[in-house]
Amino acid sequence: MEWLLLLCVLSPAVGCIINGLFGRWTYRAAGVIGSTFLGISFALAIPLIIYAIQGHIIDYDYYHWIISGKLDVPFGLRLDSLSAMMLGVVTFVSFMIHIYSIGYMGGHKGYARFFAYLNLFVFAMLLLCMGNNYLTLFIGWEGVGFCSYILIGYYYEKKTAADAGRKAFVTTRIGDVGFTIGILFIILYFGSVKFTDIFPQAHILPPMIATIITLALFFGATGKSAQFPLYVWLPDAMEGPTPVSALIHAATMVTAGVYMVARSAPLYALSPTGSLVVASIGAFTAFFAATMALTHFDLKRILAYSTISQIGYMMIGVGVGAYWTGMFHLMTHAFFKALLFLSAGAVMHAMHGILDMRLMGGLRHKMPQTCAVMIIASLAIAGIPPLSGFFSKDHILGEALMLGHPIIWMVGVITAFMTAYYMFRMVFFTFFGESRVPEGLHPHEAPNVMLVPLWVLAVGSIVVGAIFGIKMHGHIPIEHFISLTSPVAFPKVYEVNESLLIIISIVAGVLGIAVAWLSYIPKWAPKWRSWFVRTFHPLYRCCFNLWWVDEVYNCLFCRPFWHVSERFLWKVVDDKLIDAGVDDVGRIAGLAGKAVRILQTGFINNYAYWVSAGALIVCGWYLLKIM
Amino acid sequence: MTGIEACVFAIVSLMAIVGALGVVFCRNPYHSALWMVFSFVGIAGLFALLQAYFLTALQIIVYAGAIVVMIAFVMMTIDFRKVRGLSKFVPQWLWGLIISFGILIDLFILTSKMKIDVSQAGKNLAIAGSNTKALGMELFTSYLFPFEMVAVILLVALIGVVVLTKRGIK
Amino acid sequence: MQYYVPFLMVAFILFAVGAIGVLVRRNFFVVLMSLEIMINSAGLVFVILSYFSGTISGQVFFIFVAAVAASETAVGLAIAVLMYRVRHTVDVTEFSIMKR
Amino acid sequence: MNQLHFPILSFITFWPLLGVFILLFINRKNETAIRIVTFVFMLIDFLVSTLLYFYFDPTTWQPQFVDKIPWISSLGMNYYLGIDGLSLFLVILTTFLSVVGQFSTWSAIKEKVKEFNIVFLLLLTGMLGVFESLDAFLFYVFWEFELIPMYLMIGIWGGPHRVFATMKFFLYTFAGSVFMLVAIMATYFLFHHYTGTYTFDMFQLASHPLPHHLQFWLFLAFFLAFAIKVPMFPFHTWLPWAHVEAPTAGSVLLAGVLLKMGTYGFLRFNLPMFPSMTHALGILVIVLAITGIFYGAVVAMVQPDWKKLVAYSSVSHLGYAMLGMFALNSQGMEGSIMEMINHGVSTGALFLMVGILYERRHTRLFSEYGGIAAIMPRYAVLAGVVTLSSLGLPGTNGFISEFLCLIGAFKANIWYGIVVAGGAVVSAVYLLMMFQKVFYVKTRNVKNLGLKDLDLRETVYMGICVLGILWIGLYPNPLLSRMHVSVEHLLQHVNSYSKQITINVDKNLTCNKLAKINVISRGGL
Repeated sequence: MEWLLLLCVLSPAVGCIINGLFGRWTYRAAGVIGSTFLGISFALAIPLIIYAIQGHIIDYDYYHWIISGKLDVPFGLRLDSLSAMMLGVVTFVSFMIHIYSIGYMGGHKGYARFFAYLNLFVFAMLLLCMGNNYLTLFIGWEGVGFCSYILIGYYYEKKTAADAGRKAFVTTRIGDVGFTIGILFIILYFGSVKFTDIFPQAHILPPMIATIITLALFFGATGKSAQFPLYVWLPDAMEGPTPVSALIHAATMVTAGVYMVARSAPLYALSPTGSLVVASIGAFTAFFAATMALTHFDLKRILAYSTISQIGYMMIGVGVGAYWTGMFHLMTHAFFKALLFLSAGAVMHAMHGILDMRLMGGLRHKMPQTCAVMIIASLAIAGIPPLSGFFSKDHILGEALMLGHPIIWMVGVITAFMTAYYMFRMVFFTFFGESRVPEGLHPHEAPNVMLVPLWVLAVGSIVVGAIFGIKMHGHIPIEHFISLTSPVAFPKVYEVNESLLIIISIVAGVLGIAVAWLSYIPKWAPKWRSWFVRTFHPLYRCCFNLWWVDEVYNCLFCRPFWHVSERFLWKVVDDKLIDAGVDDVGRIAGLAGKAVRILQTGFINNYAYWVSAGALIVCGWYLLKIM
Repeated sequence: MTGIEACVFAIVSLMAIVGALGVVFCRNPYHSALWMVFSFVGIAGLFALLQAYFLTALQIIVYAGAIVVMIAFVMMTIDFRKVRGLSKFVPQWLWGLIISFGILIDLFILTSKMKIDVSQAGKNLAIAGSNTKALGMELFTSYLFPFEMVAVILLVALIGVVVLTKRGIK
Repeated sequence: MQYYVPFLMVAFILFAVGAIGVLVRRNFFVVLMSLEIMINSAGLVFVILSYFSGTISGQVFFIFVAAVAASETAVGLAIAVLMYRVRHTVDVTEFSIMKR
Repeated sequence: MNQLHFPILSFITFWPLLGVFILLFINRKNETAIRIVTFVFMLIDFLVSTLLYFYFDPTTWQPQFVDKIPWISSLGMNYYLGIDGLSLFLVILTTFLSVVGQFSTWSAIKEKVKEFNIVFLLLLTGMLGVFESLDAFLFYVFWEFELIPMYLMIGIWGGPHRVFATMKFFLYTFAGSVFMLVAIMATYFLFHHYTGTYTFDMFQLASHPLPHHLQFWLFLAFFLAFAIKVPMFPFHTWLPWAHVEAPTAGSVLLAGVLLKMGTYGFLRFNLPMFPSMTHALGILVIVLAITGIFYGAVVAMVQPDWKKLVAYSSVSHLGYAMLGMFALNSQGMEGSIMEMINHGVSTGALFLMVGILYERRHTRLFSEYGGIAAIMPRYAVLAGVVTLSSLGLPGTNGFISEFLCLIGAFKANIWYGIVVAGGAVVSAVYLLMMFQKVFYVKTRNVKNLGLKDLDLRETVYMGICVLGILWIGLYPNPLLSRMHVSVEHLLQHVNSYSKQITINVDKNLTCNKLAKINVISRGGL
């Protein structure tokens, strides 16, 4: 079984090598090759997941990666319920997106390169999910970051794309500093990085250290999962091709932070403070990102902010201690958000790269199928039963309340309302109303190779929640499954009537959709929209300008950092102080030489005088010594 | 030192010193060259007193004969007036005198402090009555390598002189 | 007074006289000759000490000294000729191209 | 101990000299033959040196493959070559980078080919000698010997300011090594003063460290010599000059090997011979190292010149090596040695990358480039991997060493680790900016459009570097396992002297007296 697991993880890497090295020759077939290896991976994942569902665990060290002193880091993989779920989600969604990309990327320059990168990404992602120790996880963690970098910068001839890629990498790297420090503390206290060594004896940690470790690890997660202080890279990451946004910046990579927190559940369980910080940051991010999504006109950026917001929900789930809810939302979100991005991609494809919603409208006639799946996905994310988003979001909010965090619950509900609003604002803006498409553009439905994955994902978005989230035989399947690995950490505080909670979230969702409908569909909608904007002008401006976070970061960190480095450290400290100091030492030697040079008259008889005077002095000195 | 030896010593040393003074203080460089021969003959006499008979011959043949002649020849290739006109001393001549006398005094004091074991004086300088043989034995056994090196030095000097004086060599 | 002292005195006086010649004369040839005298006086010391210590090595060294002196003179004369060609003088105070 | 019963180290060291001899008989017009002969000689040298790897006994810290011949036995000098876990890989790295470096000069060096290759071979001998000699005096001889070919290489085949650069390089490093010579001599005489034997044997000198008040100045003298060579933070300014002006192969060896001599010197002299001062002054070194990590990185970030950027990045990387070393625990120390190796491979490869483009365009300014990825895709991919390894992405070699150094520093003091962990961000910033400026964005310069992608030769040597990067990144254990015992022995040795002082101390022996002993002993010589 362990070799099956290895094969499953390595299969995308093989695809990457083939496409990467022989891309010149595989040119047209690159997409098929890439998808095939992903398909193999997915096919191999099925028996593995079944194996895990049966309650088995695989934990196997393939070889010793680093042995230094007493530290022994193996290269090992682990299959348990948590990673099995990730395995399923990652291989399935990536498989779908690979197929979609065959159509979407067709005819693009560097077709093979794209699939090589994409396969590499999946390989890194699987390594992240399946690693049986923190360092193997870290390889994947950084690996996906790197793949994200090259894929965002895929259109590297555009400066914005290149900049966005770099911004993403550097920002996540800032988070990784925290992650690294967390790992260092773990090594210091446990002398190992293997999960099986750490978690059983996690209780030896002093609470203070547990809090530090959890916060440090979570700081890593804020970078990778685009949470509050470090989320700024994700909207810019939309410069990448749409399948990349769907795969990396919606379905898989950005949720790595959630997975990591859930994986570290035994540590988080030791630190209520750390967990509370996770949940609070999650709630704040969920709300904050939603406000930014409210007013945007860029199709993909709205989805990006919505992703940040949804990951905020997952963070609430794992932060309050109900790890299964976060993971559940991760799974459903992977489906509907990938679907959203892919259908946005289809729109973009049809519109020849235009993403501004003000230039769309009325597209439902031109591309009915895309419109349909988009509405399905939007309903799912808005939390309308019986679609998948409803179950997962409801569980998160319910658990948050029951585990004693009413404020977070409240924020969550408000955010759910906003989510429903901005999603349907987007849908109405794009697909309904009058056509504002510029002259000369003829939007058309996407080809079948793109539509099939859309429909598969749409079915997933509809049924996944119901399959895993409805109570059967006295327990919720996903709760049972995930809790095998990461059980709920904290005891229940409140007993709440669950049906009341369900009604509240449905009302929030429906209300959001209704407000969106009122704002965009009726004839008088523009009038009341402009009244609204005028009345709440400051608030609107804040939202529209994204709270100036990028600008603040720029002024506070980036530019001072650059200027101090260039103007002060390089030009002053290095050139004027250190180097000039060194040169001055040389100059002093030169001056001394000049002083001595006066003696060098150039007349040979003068030299003869000096020689004889020297002889005299030496003789005299010797005489003095023997006297 | 017997009386006759002392007498000879006085004469030859006087020759050497007077010759040297003549070299240094004569206005005409040709006269200097002649005084030099005089001085070298005196030194050769000193060698004879010191039982270095081979070196006596060497001194007279090589120095008084060859080297002085060489210097004189070279001087003859050069404009006579220019060579003769340089009878003045250098401007710092006083310093030269002071330094030289200083060295002289230094060396005198050194001599007075020196103690040499003279028990072997005058011995081992000849094999079977031949100083030349003794010198030859020493030179070609213990000092063979330095001797060859000296030969190389002479060769180098030879080449150097040719290179320096030949016109038009790049 | 040891009776080797007069010999050494003579050698040293020759040395000093030679040094005076080297230091005060302007004629390059006279300087060379004075140098010869200095070298010869040094060789003389070798011979003197060879006699009084009863080892023949000193005389061997005189031969070396003589050889070196000969080559030195030869090179010195060559330089003199060269200088004369370049500067048309053999005045040592004129030879100052080492420093412009 | 010599398990091969064959003077393999002497062979490796002096084999290039045979190459020099043979080159003398080849007509200078026949440049291809000269290149091939040199290459073959270097390749054989490298292949023979890999034997060291296979026959190395990882279970002992004793010097192996020893070659010991009395040299000036009355002074305790020996011709004493040998390697242990600390130097094994540096030797192999040296031969490896020489092969690669020479291979890269086939098209880059067009003038004075014969002289260049002779100088290159001489340099190889010098560098190998430094890493192999276990006799302090022999070490010094090789240390100085290696300067001369490098001086010539920069001074003759360098860029427009090569004379200034080469003088600066030479005088700067030479100033340091003068201190080292004095310190070696002082150690030698003081060792005799305390133990009664005259020896230059490094292991013997280390076996009885001097009293700690004497160690102070000696430690500082060695520190100065090695810190200049490394170069550590305030002594680094010769490096950008030398790198910028040196020809590509010169830069490769300068960064890849010559800088390692500094760090290696710390391992061989400062740590084992002056353990008390290592503990007492370690904080100084660590502070300088950490400063260097950040300073090198941020200054690299703003450089307009590609080679200067890489030069400053060396300052940053070697800061990690010094930090790990002075953390004085096994992770740090092994990380430090790994960092030396990895920096050699990655930065060497980076310089090769710069060289490839420089050869085509004759400029290194970023403003001249842009959009190269589209024009030279193969080059871009290889350069990408090298860049990643330089920024320490897990899976490449850079990560292994940086992370081990980090663990070491963290174990030594939590705050070191926390501060240095931030270095990863800055290195990502400058390396990605470098990559972007050269490879991304549309090319603005028409001259870039016609550039040819890598030819077979260039692909081969870059590919080999990249394979090395990935191999060390994914399976570093063969390297680490050969270091363990030596590292543990060194650490045990150093740490056993942390508090107590073993030799009974002559309390009156002050620094003045130290000088006096020196004078008297020299009179005795």
